[in-house]
Amino acid sequence: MSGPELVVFSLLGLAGVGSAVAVVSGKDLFRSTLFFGSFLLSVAGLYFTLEASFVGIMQIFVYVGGVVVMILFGIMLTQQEGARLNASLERRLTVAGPVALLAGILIAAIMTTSFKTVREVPGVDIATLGKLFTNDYVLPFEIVSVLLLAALVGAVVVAKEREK
Amino acid sequence: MGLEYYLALSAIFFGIGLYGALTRRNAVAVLLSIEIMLNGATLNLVSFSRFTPAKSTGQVFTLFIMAVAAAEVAVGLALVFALYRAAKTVDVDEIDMLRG
Amino acid sequence: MNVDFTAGSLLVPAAWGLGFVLFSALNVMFLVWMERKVSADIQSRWGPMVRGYHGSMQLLADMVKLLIKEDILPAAADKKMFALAPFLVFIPALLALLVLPIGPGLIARDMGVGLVYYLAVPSLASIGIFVAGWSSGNKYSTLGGMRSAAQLISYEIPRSLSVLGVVMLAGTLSMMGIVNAQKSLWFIIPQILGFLVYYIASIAEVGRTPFDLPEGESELVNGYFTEYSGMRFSFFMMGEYVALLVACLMGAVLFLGGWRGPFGLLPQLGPVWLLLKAYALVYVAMVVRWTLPRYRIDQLLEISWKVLLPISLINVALTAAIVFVGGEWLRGLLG
Amino acid sequence: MTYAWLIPALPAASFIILLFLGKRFGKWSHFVSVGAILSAFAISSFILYQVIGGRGSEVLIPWLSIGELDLNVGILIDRLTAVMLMVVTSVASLVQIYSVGYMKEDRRYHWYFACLSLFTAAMLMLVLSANYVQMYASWELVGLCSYLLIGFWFEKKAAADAAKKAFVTTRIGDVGFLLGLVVLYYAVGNLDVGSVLAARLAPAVATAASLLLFLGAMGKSAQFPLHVWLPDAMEGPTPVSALIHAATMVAAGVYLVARSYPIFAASGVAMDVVAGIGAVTALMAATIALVQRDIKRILAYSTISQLGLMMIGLGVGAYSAAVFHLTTHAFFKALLFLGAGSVIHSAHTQDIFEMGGLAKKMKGTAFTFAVGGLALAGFPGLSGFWSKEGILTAAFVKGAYPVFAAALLTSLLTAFYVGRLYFVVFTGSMRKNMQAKVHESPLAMVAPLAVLAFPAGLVGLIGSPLFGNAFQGFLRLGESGEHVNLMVMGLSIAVALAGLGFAWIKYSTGLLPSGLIKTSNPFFLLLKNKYYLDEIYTRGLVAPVVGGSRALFSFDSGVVDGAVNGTAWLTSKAGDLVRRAQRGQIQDYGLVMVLGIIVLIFWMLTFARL
Repeated sequence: MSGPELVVFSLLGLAGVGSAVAVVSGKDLFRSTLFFGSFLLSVAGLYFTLEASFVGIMQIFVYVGGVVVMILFGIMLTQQEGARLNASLERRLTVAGPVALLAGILIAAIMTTSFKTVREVPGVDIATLGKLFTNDYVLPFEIVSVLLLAALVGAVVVAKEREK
Repeated sequence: MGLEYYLALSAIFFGIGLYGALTRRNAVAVLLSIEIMLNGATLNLVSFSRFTPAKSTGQVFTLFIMAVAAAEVAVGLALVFALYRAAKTVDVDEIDMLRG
Repeated sequence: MNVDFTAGSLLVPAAWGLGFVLFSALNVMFLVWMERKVSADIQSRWGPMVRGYHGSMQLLADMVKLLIKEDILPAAADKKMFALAPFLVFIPALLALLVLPIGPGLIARDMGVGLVYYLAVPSLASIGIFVAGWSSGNKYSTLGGMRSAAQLISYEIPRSLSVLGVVMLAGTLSMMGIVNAQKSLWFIIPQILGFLVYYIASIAEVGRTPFDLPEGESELVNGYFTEYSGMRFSFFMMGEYVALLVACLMGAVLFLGGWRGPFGLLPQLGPVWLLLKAYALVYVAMVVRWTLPRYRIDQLLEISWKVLLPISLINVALTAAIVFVGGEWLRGLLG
Repeated sequence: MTYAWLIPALPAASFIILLFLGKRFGKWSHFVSVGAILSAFAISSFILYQVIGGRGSEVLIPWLSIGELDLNVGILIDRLTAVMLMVVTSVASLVQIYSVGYMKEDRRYHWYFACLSLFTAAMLMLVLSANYVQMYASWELVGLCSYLLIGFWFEKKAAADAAKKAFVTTRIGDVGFLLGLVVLYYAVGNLDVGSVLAARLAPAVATAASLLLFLGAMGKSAQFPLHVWLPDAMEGPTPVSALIHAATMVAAGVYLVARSYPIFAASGVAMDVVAGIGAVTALMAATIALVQRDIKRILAYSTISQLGLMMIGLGVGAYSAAVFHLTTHAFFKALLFLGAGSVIHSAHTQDIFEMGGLAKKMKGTAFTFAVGGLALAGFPGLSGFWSKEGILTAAFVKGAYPVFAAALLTSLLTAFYVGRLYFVVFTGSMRKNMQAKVHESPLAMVAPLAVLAFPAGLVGLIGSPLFGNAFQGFLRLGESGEHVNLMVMGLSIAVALAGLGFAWIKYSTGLLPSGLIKTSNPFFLLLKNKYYLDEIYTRGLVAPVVGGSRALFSFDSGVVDGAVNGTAWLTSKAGDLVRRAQRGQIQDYGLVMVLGIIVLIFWMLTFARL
């Protein structure tokens, strides 16, 4: 990574990590969700630095524009006064230890592994992606579309108020 | 050498999300944390697609994961609504109807 | 990604950013004045006439008034969020200008996924609206915010689908590419259905009458910005007008040939043509606003799901059929 | 004669019908059961007619095959069967008719008739059995029915206890029966009645088998020392007592010995044991009967005593005389019991010394009771006289003088206690409190008495020398019975008259001072307490068994249950412990998963380095 790239990566990474920490530790759910939005935008930025602009755009389109708004709806509709958001300090510490250990192991493993990397894989254009979707991955593509339909119907059925 | 940085970052994201999923008491907050974990994973995939010859499969899968995540959030939120109606709370500590 | 932190390369984006801000500020001023005049015309009255020629300086006076007004912070408000919300509404609209092709080769950033960018970024305003409604600590505001978000989400779908036909005909997502593809035929002709859906959905997304439910005065006092006053209020105003302008500019780019004059006339006037086309669309929107009554929420959602969505799907299917059957002929036609 | 299966089938069908529909029939239930038993009676009569005509049959149907053991079921009809069928069906018919009046007020009316039908059916099946296993099954069924009927009024503790006592006591005999069957099976290889009786058994085997079978007979026929259940069985309804004593239950034991007579005859020891037990039983029961105050108990002991006489007859080889006595006894004992029932029904007491002078109000009952009593006492000319005569003669001729003496003494005592019973109950002055309530019983009760009086009085004639011992000749296929021994007959007449006369003097004339025998007399007390047999059983058998059971129970509840409960406790505690991990909190599971993943990664890094 060249210097400027490293700067951009560090800024986006710091923004992402900071947002993520805010998401999982904040006392206010609404703000957590907004921080989740900024986390997603940071990740989208990382996608752009990875020359995956379509994925980055979709990240904004689907995640920020769709999922976050949907979650905001969820918060609005299930909001409770004075509900505690966090587990007890004891529990948080209990969880933090193993999770930090796991992340540490992962990072150590990543850093000590030498990957067979190829520099400068040219960014794929959308046409190539589209061809992949409609040729190599047409079956998963169709399955995902069925899944989305099922989720649509299922969500409506589950969330619908039972008529007495 | 950039791949390791991205992978390490995704591992950190994953860990943060995991921590949140295990400590948050609100069902929606748990959902958020799980999404963070998912993003860690997808970042991983996209990084590999950028730095390894397996061309753009990672991006394709990231897009699949996004679609699945959107479906997951929709269904998850529907469940949260149903839960809220049934239990009048979304506190996962208080929702222990499965308790033996 | 090629990042370049040299002084020259940093200057260009800075210049673009400044240009966008100035451009939108000027246009907002003009649009507000225009709106007042159009409404007055429709209602058979004069409108502002005192300040400047035919009241053209009225908005400056209004600005001064808003700036010196007290900035009220509601006691129940979440102060940081309350302050943040206007920017969250204003900035996405502004960011959309990033992919606007102004003239041949004249574009801030010609992304390969430009069209998707345009579809994705302005919709982030819904989060700002949500934040504004929620942070006000007022149930009318919250309800207004939720309504607005629901409206935005539901109209995003037909809007996104409506431009698919354009993409199919142009064969690219790049905005520049789309303009280039309309060299000989504006897409409004083969994509009349898509255009209508896009236009209606855009008006709804911007939240203008007859789709201005989120701020319906008679039901929700003034929607999500009830509690806002002074400068913060003016930001919402600006955000709304910028969004309207951007929607119309993009409509012109996508369906009316962008900066191209009719029949290839006066190509030197590229940006002027674009602005003229956009203002034509804005004028229609204003006439619609002052002519039609407001819809009910159920009618609003019904129009989205039961009218616009099927139409846009039919449009996609028709376009796909045309492209599939007459690909050669079409390519010849489009040059 | 294949239709003979109808004889047990009809009452059995009646039982099933009443079992399921009895509640609906209610007070009309008896039509089903009486109809069934009368039909069975008619068929039995026809079969008797055919058997007299010289026909017999044995039908065997393979039933089941267990290894080497092939079991058949079937119907065996010979002369003994025909006679028994007549006795059972006729007595059962009359008892059932009588019950219609006697049980009228009972709220389990239909259930009573259902049990009675089943009882009769079981007895008929027993009599008709062509296979010992089949017979054993019927035998057990008879035991079950006696349990149900003796304990019919199970609300009364005494009735429930008596039922249990009868059941348990007879079970002791049943075990003997079963073991006897095992011995027979090993000796013969087959348990069909025909082939078992035809087999030539080694003397030792015959002795073992017959003694074991006799153990069963002792239980059912209330022979000493297994007789203790019978007096207690008086807790059942009186018609049931009549049925048990006359035709069904107790007759089963005698029938078993009579049916298996060839086996017994093959073993001198067995015959001596049978005769000896019979003598002891007869004498013991007669002496106890002398001092009893309860009308039904007196009759019960007389039954035991008479059964003892029958065993004597069988033991001394007077097979036909014994069966003859069984027949005559069935009639007059049924008559006596039904008469006693009639008395109890109207006097509402069972203590004879609370009665007196009942003959004035209950002429029919008194007369028929007198007939039955005289027959039992061996009054010359009546049926009991002739049948007892045959047994006495056989004993004397055979030279079994101790047995003969015991039988003769029994006859004397019998005549005395019968006289005592009759005179105390029916003659003399009536108690004040009795006068108002005593009345003659309804026709449904008196009519069977009247009907029964004829066979009770006269059935003996067919076996008397006057008719050439036709009955004995019929049973023994033409061979006539013992020749008349005038000396025995004279002795018999003398003891009967002496006993009756002494009773008359003692209880009717008042010539003897009333305090002649002190009630504190040890011999009197011994008799009154039935030789303390119940107490001996209680102390000697029941107490150790109960004590041992208690010890075993405490071992069971302490050690065995303790181990089981300990296991359960341990399991539940372990469950509590494990349950902590199963809190229903997904986040906890997630944490455990994280730990598991860490462990897995370490494992892979250390041992499975890729």
